[in-house]
Amino acid sequence: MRAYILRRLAQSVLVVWAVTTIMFFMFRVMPADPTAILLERGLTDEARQALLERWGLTGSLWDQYIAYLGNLLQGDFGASFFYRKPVWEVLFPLIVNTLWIAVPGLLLGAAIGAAIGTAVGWARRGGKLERSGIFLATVIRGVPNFVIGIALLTVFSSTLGWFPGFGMGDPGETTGFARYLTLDFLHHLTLPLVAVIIYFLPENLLLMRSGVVENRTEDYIELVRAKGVPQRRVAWHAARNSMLPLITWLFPALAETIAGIVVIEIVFSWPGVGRELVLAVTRQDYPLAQAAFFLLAVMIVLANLAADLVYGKLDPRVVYK
Amino acid sequence: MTVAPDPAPVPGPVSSSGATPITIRGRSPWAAAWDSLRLMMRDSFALIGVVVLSVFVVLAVLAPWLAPYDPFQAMMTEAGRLNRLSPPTAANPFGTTGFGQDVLSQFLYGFRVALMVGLVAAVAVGFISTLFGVLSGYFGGLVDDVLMRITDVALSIPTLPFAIVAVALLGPSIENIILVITILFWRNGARIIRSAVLTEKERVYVKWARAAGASHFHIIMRHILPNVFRVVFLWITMSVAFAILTEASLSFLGLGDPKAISWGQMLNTAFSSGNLRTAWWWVVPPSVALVLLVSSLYLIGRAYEEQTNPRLRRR
Amino acid sequence: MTTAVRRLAAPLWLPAGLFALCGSAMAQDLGEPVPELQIAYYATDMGPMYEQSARVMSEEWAKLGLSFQMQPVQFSSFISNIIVGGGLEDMAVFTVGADPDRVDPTYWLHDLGACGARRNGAKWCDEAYTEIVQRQREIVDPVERLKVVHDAQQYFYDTMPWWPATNTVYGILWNSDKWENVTSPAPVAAHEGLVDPWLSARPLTDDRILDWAHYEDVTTYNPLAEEGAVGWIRFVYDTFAKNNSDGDTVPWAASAWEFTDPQTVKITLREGMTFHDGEPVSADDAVFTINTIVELQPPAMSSRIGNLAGAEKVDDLTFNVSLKTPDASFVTTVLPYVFILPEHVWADYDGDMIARDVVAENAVIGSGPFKFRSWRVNETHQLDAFKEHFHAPEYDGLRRLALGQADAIRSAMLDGTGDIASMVLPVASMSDLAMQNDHLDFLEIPSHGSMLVWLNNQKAPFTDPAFRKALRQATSKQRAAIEGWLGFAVPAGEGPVPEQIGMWHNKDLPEIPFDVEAARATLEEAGYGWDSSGRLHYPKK
Amino acid sequence: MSLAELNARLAAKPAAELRVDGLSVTYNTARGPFHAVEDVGFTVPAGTNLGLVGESGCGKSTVVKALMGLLPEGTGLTGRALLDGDDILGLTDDALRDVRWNRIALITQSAMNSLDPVYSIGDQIVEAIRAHEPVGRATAWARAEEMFALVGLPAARLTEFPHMFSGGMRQRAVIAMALALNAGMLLADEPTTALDPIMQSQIMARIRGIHAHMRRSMVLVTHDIAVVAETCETTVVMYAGKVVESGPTGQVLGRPLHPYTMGLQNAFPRLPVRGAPRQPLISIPGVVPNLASPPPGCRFAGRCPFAADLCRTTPPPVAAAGPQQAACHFTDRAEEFRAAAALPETWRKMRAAA
Repeated sequence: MRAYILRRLAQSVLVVWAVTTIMFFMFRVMPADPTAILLERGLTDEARQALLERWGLTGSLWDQYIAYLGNLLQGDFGASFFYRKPVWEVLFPLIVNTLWIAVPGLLLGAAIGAAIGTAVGWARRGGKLERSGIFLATVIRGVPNFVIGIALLTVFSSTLGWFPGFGMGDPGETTGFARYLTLDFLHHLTLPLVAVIIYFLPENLLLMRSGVVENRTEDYIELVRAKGVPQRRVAWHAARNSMLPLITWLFPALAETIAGIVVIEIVFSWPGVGRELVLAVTRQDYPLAQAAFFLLAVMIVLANLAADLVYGKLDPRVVYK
Repeated sequence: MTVAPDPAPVPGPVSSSGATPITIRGRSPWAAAWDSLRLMMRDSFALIGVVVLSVFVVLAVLAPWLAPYDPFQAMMTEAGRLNRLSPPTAANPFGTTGFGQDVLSQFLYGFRVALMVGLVAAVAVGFISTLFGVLSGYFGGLVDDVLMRITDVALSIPTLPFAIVAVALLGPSIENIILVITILFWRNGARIIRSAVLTEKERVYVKWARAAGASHFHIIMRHILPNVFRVVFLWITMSVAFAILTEASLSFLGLGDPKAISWGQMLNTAFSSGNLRTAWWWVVPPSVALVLLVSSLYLIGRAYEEQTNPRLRRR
Repeated sequence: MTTAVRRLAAPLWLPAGLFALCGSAMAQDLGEPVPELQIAYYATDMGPMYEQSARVMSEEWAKLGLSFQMQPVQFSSFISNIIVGGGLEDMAVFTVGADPDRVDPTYWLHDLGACGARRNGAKWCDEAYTEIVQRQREIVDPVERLKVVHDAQQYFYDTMPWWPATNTVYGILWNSDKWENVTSPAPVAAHEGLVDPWLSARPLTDDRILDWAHYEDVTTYNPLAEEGAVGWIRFVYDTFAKNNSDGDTVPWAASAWEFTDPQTVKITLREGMTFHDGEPVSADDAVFTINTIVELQPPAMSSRIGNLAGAEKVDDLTFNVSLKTPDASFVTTVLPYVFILPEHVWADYDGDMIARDVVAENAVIGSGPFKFRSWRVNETHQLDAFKEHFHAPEYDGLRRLALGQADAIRSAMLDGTGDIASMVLPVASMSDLAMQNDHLDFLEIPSHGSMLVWLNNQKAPFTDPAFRKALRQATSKQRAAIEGWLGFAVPAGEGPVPEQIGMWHNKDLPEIPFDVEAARATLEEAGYGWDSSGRLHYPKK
Repeated sequence: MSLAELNARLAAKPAAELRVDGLSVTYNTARGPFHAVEDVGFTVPAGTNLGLVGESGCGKSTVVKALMGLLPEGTGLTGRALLDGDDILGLTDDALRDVRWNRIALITQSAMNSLDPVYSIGDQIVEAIRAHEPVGRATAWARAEEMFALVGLPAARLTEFPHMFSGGMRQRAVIAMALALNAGMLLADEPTTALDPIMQSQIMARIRGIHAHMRRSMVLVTHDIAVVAETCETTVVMYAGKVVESGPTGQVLGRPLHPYTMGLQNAFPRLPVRGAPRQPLISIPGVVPNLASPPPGCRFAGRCPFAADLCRTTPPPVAAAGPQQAACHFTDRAEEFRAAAALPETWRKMRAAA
């Protein structure tokens, strides 16, 4: 078990290194110029050179890369070109903000999706519930996340006025963790969270439904039925066994689902990592964009690792070696 | 992580549709493709998808003739002012944008972009995924190792952020968007197709064919490919949907091709000009079209999914 | 609209065939056809106006028998490749912003037009003109300088290497139920950051904090690291002067200045100013700041401080600034830009001053009308009113909401979270909002921001003055303003210097009306002609 | 409720009597109705064992599923199954809850896959007990331990998961589960099929031992007539969805009336009788007819070496000879058939004809 985790950690480090390297070279090889805005305002050549030096963009690509990796190993992501301060200081609060919608959104989306998926999978084959469940889930799955956001904003913010239309809280000064405990924060959290849930839900639902349909004809389900336990309990056995593929799917799919969160952050003006990444890219703020990307990749890798471990908890047949 | 070997006997190969008996000669990939297509169409949801998709293709082809105006042309009022944000009228059945352009015309041209992105991405992703999936699944060895290492890394790359970075750096254009989509999605496809090939190549008839001295090419074309077609089709359908969604998302974020009008871009223009919540006639058509298109692809994909998984099929 | 044009692929010069019928020249008398021309413009990351404008203007130019290839370029590439990098292929349509220091004519005449000037992307080089525009900068006598500036415009007008098409109209949207007097231009001119809520705003309710709905975050509170002359940071750090809407530079932290010789300016500070920590502002602080800047040469500040040689204290409130070369634009570009750092906070700092994280170190100390209070990254900034300031606001504080996108800004203005918004929303949208909502008022603010039409002056056909003139005549500034800018731009005046910067603009340049017929006549006179398909050909050699 | 109380309560349950009458099951498939079981009837007197034998696909398991209410939705079901007088066919799920496991328990066919892989075996037994008896987990667990002891498994292994058990152990665990509520009627659906022969006889011995000890009624479904001979008082032989012969085991297996039963006997090795010639193993040639379109006459006619034209056109009546009954037109010639059936040539001829 221990050896297994260590080996998987080592693998994860390799993967993160590879992703970091790809990102580094992408940013360096591409033509965009981070000094462009200053150039338009009349930056002189010497000053530009000084600036590039300050930003660590002079010297051979290889030297830059080595320096970058060295700094990274010491936990130094460099300084943001735009904010002129360490990237970590900029990103840390934003990560927390992103996790606030990502984690509950993912968990609730998976849980609700799994619950409905079980019901749909357990329903009569070809029956109304099954068919409408599948149809609706497939259609909702096809709704782009920004359309979900737009629809929620239009209905619940502009028209009904139940929820605020943007941001994470009314401008105020509660700082630190305390602000996350206010009603105002919850009020702002609702719509983006619902959007994330709706985004995750259908895929989980369909997956769970497939699993339940596959499992419901298994012999052990028959035996459970024969035991005379309540129907819900029988369905639970099918669901419990279908969770395994769900978990294996759910975590790797994070790579795709982080994407959904980026767009939702933008639509709802949620100050998170994804939104900052998009802004940083448009400003040619390499260090910030690279670090944001790095963090997203690390999140995915860790989630994969977590998935393996959770899988072991859920499926007694799994042995780590 | 490994699953402890189950002492239960390994279940025999799941018989395929049963319609075509498998002989040592195998069957033509085209016939297999056709079979799979027919089987998919038997699913009523998939049929809805196919119908919607066909309508969309027709609209895309006819867009230049159907569109009443040039999509970029500014509508003027009689007083010589720009006819901005006009709700639907006889002259502009879908109203006008915040820039006085005809929404209907833009909407119609949007079909072309969406379907072009989908089509090119499908061909590119489908071809590359199948190529690598089959090669790595069938031959194994170095190709397989390299592919698996690449996908390990690639699966940890957050897709949209990567697309945002890549398109922003390469410059926003349809070509670059398709390139990035291809880079992003071939890996999943290759992995899925590879595992299907791995199952296929263990089949008895493949072993017979090999024992009978059939060439690798023959075996791949006549035995492997026809039997993984459902997986390939499933993956192609899904990647068309992903491609369209990715293009829409990128365009919505302002990274769309400025030379072409896509639905994502229409929404972005409405969004960035602050008209999102008022100009419903500008927002609803592209949103609905996107939802219809992607959903119908998913409906088709679902039918293939049921096909590829015999345990999901109704008995 | 014919089907042919509706199809995007159809070349834009087809309609010109109609004109060709009346053209007299026969194909055999003609030279080579004029090749397809590329028009580069700001891609939609800068808004859709450029694409729209480029499109409508090229529709008119196409009537001369030309065809165009539209080439959207992202902002950063546009700057580094075309404006600075000399990579202009044929033509470009883009905007230069209404920066406060662009109130000085040097930018328009010299920076965008002189031989070898860094931002002369149109690659026009005229020795005589360059000599004039360099000289005007060194004339410290305003009257004499004005004359030379006007002459230079005449010279430019006659040669027509490029021209402005429109001047941008900005706007400001505010909550008139809660605030009044927010748009009063005095004492700060529109040019001093069109985005700045005015200091003289008065609250009408108990909410005494002015919330500014903004797009993005502030970059830093360290002025040495910041380029933004229009930035938020100038609320915290006073500058010596401000530019007003007439193009005049008026006193702010400095009560007076004079050129004691062409290379020395004597500056007197306002009496009784203090920093936010209570220390008095003295000439020592100003001298320390200027000498520090000269010594460090902060890269972000390079465009404005290059000509500074140093400063010397005269008495507690007076000091001399010496310049490397005589520089009349010092008053308009440097005085409203350079700030005063508190010597007692900065003198002992051993680290890299430019990289100093002043927020983390609690060192955001200036003498401006607001003092720093808090910063949530990419979310909110809060400043408190500094009541001891000579122009302290009548309200208690200022908040900047970084909302990131137009829809959120709009909804912040509607639900009352935001009190004021400006360039962050398209002007047309602001105007719409004010019309639809009683609690919102809107005011247009004309600016000297200009959309320019650039030509590659080193490449045919743009090397030919007649061709440039014809293009100029066929330039529909009106359509660009209405269709490209939705009416929130005005057709630009003649000559390179915008009329919005007041006296520096030469009003005597005769207007060239939009007239495609006249443009075709100009071309024909110069020997150009059209073939049967209506395509323009060079004169026969 | 304490364990002692629970045990006492369960021990008080009497053995049940089962009377099945006219049971027919029709699966609705994409290719039309499939008559898996037609007009099956038999009686299990309380405290006795009944053997249900036949080739695979003859409908034995369908009968079990019908009795447990495990047929897929939409399956056509007619007839009656009176468990101590109550009809248990076609009950709703809720009504079935009370019957299942409480009064009629199941030992499944493939114990290999019939345990949920993600729960410990103890939990699965406890689940069954607690679904019917108002006892705490601890009591239920203690009962499960007793059941484990009964089938010869160490109680400590209750906490283990199915994949950690061997096939024989799993089968025993399933038996333990079936006994957990001391239901009056046990349905054992091919309990030994997936096991090796040594394990098979061990398990069967165990079942017999338990039967002797607990005196439950049991329907033992198997294709192994040797097992039936050893275990069951009554035997019912099914072929292609129908009962072809039934009666006391000794009579049915000793003097079969139906050619199919005779063939079945040939297909199983018998213990050699000292001195007598070794009986050859003879299999019945041909396959079971497709029940989607069954032949009009006797369903065995196609494979019967004695079939006449009558057999191919008219379904045979049920002829009774005392307690023994057979569905054959020619039960009167049974003696003659039995002699012929013992000869391999009789069947070989059939094969050649086929």
